[in-house]
Amino acid sequence: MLRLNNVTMKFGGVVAVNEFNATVDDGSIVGLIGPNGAGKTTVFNMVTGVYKPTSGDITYTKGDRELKVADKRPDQIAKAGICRTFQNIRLFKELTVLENVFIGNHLRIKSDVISASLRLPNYVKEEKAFYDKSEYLLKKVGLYEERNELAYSLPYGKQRRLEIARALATDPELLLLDEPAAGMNPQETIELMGFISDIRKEFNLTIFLIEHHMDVVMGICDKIFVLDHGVLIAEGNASEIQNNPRVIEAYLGVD
Amino acid sequence: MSIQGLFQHLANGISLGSLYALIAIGYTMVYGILRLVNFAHGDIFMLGAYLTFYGMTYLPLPWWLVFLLASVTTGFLGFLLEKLAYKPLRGQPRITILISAIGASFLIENVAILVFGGRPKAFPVPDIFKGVLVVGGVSISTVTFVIPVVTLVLLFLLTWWINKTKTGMAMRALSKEYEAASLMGIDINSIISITFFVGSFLGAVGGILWGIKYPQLVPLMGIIPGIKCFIAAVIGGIGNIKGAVVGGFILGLGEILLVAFLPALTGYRDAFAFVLLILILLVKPTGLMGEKMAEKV
Amino acid sequence: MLKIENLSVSYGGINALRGVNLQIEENKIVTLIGSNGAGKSSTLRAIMGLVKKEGKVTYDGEDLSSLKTKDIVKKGIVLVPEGRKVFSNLTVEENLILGAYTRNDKDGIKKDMDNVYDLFPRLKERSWQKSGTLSGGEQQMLAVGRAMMTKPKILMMDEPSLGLAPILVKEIFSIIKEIHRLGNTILLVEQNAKKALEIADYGYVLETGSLVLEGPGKELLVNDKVKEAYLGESK
Amino acid sequence: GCGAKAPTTPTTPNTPTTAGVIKIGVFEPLTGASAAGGEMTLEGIKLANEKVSEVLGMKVELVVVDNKSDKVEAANGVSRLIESEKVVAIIGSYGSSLSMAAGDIVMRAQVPAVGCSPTNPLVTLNNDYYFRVCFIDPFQGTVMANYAIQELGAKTAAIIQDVQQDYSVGLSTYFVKAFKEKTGDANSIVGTASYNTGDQDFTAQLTNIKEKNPDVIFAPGNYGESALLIKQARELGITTPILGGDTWEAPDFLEIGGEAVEDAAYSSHFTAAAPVTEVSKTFLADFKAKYNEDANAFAALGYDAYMLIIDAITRANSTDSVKIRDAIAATKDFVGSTGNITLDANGDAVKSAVINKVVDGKFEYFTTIEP
Amino acid sequence: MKKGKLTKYVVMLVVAIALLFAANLFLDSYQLRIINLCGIYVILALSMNLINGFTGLFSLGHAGFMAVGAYTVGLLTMNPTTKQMNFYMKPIVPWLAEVELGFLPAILLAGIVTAFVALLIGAPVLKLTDDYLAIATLGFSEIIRILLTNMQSVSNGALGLKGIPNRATTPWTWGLAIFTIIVMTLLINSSYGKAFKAIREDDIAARSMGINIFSHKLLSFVIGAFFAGVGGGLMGSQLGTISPDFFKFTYTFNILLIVVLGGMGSIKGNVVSAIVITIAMEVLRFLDGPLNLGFTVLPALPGLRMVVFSLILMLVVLFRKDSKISKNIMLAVKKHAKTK
Ligand SMILES: Nc1ncnc2c1ncn2[C@@H]1O[C@H](COP(=O)(O)OP(=O)(O)OP(=O)(O)O)[C@@H](O)[C@H]1O
Ligand SMILES: Nc1ncnc2c1ncn2[C@@H]1O[C@H](COP(=O)(O)OP(=O)(O)OP(=O)(O)O)[C@@H](O)[C@H]1O
Ligand SMILES: CC(C)C[C@H](N)C(=O)O
Ligand SMILES: [Mg+2]
Ligand SMILES: [Mg+2]
Repeated sequence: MLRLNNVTMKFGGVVAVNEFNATVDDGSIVGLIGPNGAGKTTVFNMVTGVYKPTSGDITYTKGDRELKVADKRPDQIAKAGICRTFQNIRLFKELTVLENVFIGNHLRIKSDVISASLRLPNYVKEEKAFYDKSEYLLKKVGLYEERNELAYSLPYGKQRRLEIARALATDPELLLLDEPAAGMNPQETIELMGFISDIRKEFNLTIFLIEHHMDVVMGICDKIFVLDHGVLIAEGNASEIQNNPRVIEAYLGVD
Repeated sequence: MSIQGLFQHLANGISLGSLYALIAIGYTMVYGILRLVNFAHGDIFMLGAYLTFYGMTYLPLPWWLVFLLASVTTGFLGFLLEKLAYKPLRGQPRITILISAIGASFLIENVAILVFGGRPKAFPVPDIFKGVLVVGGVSISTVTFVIPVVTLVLLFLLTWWINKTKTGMAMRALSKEYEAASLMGIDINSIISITFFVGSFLGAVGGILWGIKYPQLVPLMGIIPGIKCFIAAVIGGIGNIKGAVVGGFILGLGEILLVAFLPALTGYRDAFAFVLLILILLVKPTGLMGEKMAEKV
Repeated sequence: MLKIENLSVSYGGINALRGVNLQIEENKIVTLIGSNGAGKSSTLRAIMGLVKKEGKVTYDGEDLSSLKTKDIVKKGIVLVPEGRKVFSNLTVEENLILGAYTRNDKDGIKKDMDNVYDLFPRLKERSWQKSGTLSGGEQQMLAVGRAMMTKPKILMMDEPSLGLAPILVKEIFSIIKEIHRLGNTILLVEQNAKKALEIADYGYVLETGSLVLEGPGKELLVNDKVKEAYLGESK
Repeated sequence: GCGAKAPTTPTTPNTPTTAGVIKIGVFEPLTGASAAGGEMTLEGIKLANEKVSEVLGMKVELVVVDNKSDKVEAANGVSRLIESEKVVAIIGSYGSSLSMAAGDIVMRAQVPAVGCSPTNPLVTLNNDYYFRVCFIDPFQGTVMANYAIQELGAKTAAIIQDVQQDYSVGLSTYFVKAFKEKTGDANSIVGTASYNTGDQDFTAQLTNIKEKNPDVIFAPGNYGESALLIKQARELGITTPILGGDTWEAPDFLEIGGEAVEDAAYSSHFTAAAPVTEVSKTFLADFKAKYNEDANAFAALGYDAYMLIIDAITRANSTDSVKIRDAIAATKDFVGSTGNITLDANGDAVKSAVINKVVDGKFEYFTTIEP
Repeated sequence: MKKGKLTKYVVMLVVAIALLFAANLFLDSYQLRIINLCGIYVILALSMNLINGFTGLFSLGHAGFMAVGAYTVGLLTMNPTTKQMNFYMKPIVPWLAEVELGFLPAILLAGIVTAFVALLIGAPVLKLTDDYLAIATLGFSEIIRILLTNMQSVSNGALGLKGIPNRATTPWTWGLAIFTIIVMTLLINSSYGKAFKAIREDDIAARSMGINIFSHKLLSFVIGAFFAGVGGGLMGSQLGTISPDFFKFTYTFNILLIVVLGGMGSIKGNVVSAIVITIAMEVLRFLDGPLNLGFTVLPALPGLRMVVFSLILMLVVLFRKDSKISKNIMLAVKKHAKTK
């Protein structure tokens, strides 16, 4: 379970996130929405260690394991099972699609650099497992055909799927998706929703998701948080949020 | 150390520091704005000094006209340098451009050795810069007064130009987004040309003042000032003109005071520049005045 | 009137566009739709002279094919690029000033700047902020605002609603209509095909580098093929 | 020392490859900080080569490489002369550091080298293949210490040395030794400052020295740096006499130093104002005819080095580099333009020194000092 | 690695060794020197390529690493008498005075000492990025050089070391070069190598994928330094004479040049480019002497070689936009083969 407790993030004079409280329960899909500049991506950045919160604390508990996120580096957080995708796609552009996913496995490596360089048997075995898993994930997201292409040459939509595959390779328990449907047309968006539900089941994931496509958010989220100017203005399930006047005013607009 | 000695050291330090500052400004112009390590800047500086030498020797003109002419010509050479060595590589990885810059620097140096000869030349110092003023036992040469003044004037002019004019904004915009700049109708080529012209013009001004202070010209004379002033620019924060000036002063004063107070460490004088640089970067990874460009994730 | 004849673009060996013909009538909203990788962005970039192309682009009979980007801008054609491309180390205000780079009418610039700030109050609030640290949506607003500062005759937008909140998506479409009402021509690329076709006078559908369908916006909206492939309204 | 026999099992001493041509290598600084010295030396060598262009009936070909005033280039250049040009003997180089950088290489390859003006004792020490036609620094340092004490009445001195030049460091050491001995005062050296080749700003060191108020400053070093140093000293109001060594004899020293170097005094090997042998006179005349100016010490030494090698080849009557080496080592009373040259056990010439002084922007002969 | 590829590599290895054997037998000492230099530059280029090309660290400290390697080999292989002769200004520290090691241990120690220095430098400096990292590493390289200039009783100061025994024969230089090629290839294709590349491509994403950027950067830096030290050691032994000014930062640029022309991140390219550039530098030497143009003989113009070299260099960089020498040469060879 991920818990944000009174989390605040300031950039100079700008209070991007203000005393934010939220919990993401294991196994659920939780949405985070709000107007542009509300602080959603900043929340993700704090949960993954890219930014240190100005105040407040973030804890991740799984069983009897507890992780104080604010004290950890991004790589340690990823190792603990929290992984993400980026709003502005950040693939390893000049590497192949397969390499991108393979790298997602690296954090689980057990062999040291010397046995890897000398290709000792324990490493060879490990590497094979990494490749098998990567190829499986690529088939899963429908990019197996493109596995030897360079990441930058993929069109936008496929790049987003590759980011998800790469994140899945890290064996996450909690997956953060920042606007996964951006740049997709409505048809592709529908397919994406199916895909997200799918991987959640298969990999037993908890999902925390930012999206501006309301069909997605309302369609799959168990719970939704709404931020405006860094402040939590509403919290609840899809229908509660859709009918909340403050949310309509600040975010959804009237038709 | 006597009080006089101390003041003499301070005067020496300010004198050297302001010269570093002046050259660092020219460096930061091109380097900070276009994010291009113009390794040939030191050589441009050298060309400025040599052109002045030849002008003074062969042209029947007053010194200030020769200075101006030489600086403009050097500015033009900088403009050509960009056209020949950097423009064809625009959009290539920065390290490739760096290699081209190093190649250009090599080429200029070696052509200079061929054309100017490997032997040092004496810089013809106009009489008006020759005097020495003695104040309370502290000797200060005339250039020592001139350099800081020139430095400060340039500092204000350039700061205004870069921050307040449209050309200046375009220069700063360019460094990352060539494409978007052209989408605003900005003529990238001419903006870059202007930047190089002005940067090289400043390089020449530095070269001339350096020549007046240290009147020995050799084709490789630009290397050390080049690297020192690059350091000064980095200490101050890349791309920040005020920072370059501050960095220059810190470096110059620091070097002199190191020798003054710890003469046993004279041999480490050049290392001092780097040690200072590294210490400053470890505390402030983007230099004293450089702002951290937090990357939005 | 902007006329594109037989436009082709290739990257390395890949043909991204093969002989596309478009016609953008004066004071009309024209939209270009298609799935990921169909070549929409490539079309716009080719018109602006940002990629190597074959084919002919004419504007009011004048050949633009061999002009440089900056000169095309001076003719009054402007693009809001995909991926925003704001000048990240400049402030919001400086970005807007550079939008007006080719203009010299001080008063007009001032007026348009106020105009942009009215449309996007968030930008006004953050006029001092380095644009690189803006949120995704804020950058998108800036990109649109910056293009408006150019005072274009033809405004081309590559997915201007990308990453905007629903309320702003509605807003952006009314802004487009507003710009259009003021006498400008608009070429719009959108994933949000439904909204785009609703406001468009005319639409083109692009598939793997070729035009497969065209017609008035309203007609395309009810076209079965379009509905199925782009509007997510499979029967 | 050179008296020792050359190794009996030579690897492959060089012998000429092209019939009818014998190659002599020259490595001198033609660019960089010592370029002036290299050029002056080369002028003398070329003149000599024109005068005597054949030996043992073969044409003598000079192969010149530029060592760029850089030790590593010096080592590279000499390797190339030996390995790819197959020269039988080598002349060079101006600058002790440059010569020493090549020392090991000539010894290993068993090709003799004759230095024209490198004065540091270590150039020839323990090297059977290195010789020189000039005096060495212990002598030069003593000469200048004597001059400081006797002519200038100095009781205290300060040293400013270039720590990157064996020459500067060595000569300073010998000066200090002699100065202390002669004044009988172990504390007579009141200050020592250092700098690096290529430095341009010496104000901090000079300000420190000024505080010590010495009677004389000894500052041997490259002519460029030295001229700047003297200039800055005068600007700082230091009026103390400043002395140096043989490197200062270069027109560049006068040009760069301008009025500031007036009265600067240094020791040298030879001056046109005081010819010492018959050869001096013909050399001076020939030089004037060819270059239309008076020869200086380095040209004269270059001339002598070449002639000495030719003489050795004739005596050896062989083009085998080891034999030539033995002949050079045996040189006795060879009459050169700079004096009579007899090589001692180390391969050094024992000769007189002259002291020159800058007067009215020119070098002027002051006196000659016998060893 | 696939079977077919493996056989291909083994065949290449055998051919290379055979060629080197032939070279050792038939070439004269000067030509062999160049062959050895090529091998040394291969090592140096690959070591820099690991740091700059694969890991994307803008590091300009190579000359410093080489200096450490060269001095280590020099001080460990010279015999006590030679050392005593060298250190005439100030005697050598006692713990170095008497050691005299064989070549292999000396070379290995050169690598290890250099790697250790890199560890010390890297720990603070690798927190910097980009140009700031570049200038800081360049700074450390200069500091190393200045330390060597001033620590007289260890390094003999500016006077340098003379008479380092030349043990860097072809089997050594090329043996180590081939070893470096093999290790680099394996490393780069391993999971660690891919993590290095990920850091180069996007460090923020790499971090978020659980890669400890700092320790991986340090790893790459230290491994690169190890090989730079080995290369420097070979270089010192080959030169016989070293002094601090040989290791000026301009030297780093020579290697960087090989790396960029060979293609950042291309092992094959770097090997080819190291060989081509080393040979080109030597071949162009004729330009410094008098030029016989057939109809007239131009007097010697010292410096012309460097002019021509820098001109060629510029032209290559400018006109081969993705100037991968190896790629172009291989293309040319293929074309040639086809026309035949
Ligand atoms: N590094 C930073 N420096 C300064 N301000 C920042 C920084 N990062 C974010 N901000 C500001 O914090 C606020 C929140 O940004 P954030 O990216 O979290 O918004 P968001 O909710 O993700 O918006 P969007 O939907 O547009 O992506 C914005 O106003 C932004 O300008
Ligand atoms: N720089 C490039 N190098 C190689 N291929 C490219 C490049 N840019 C685009 N492509 C390819 O060209 C084709 C058309 O791309 P384009 O960006 O025009 O599509 P689009 O319709 O705008 O797609 P999207 O909706 O994802 O923005 C795609 O297959 C894409 O992969
Ligand atoms: C060549 C000389 C003038 C310099 C000095 N005698 C030296 O040995 O370095
Ligand atoms: Mg966001
Ligand atoms: Mg697109």
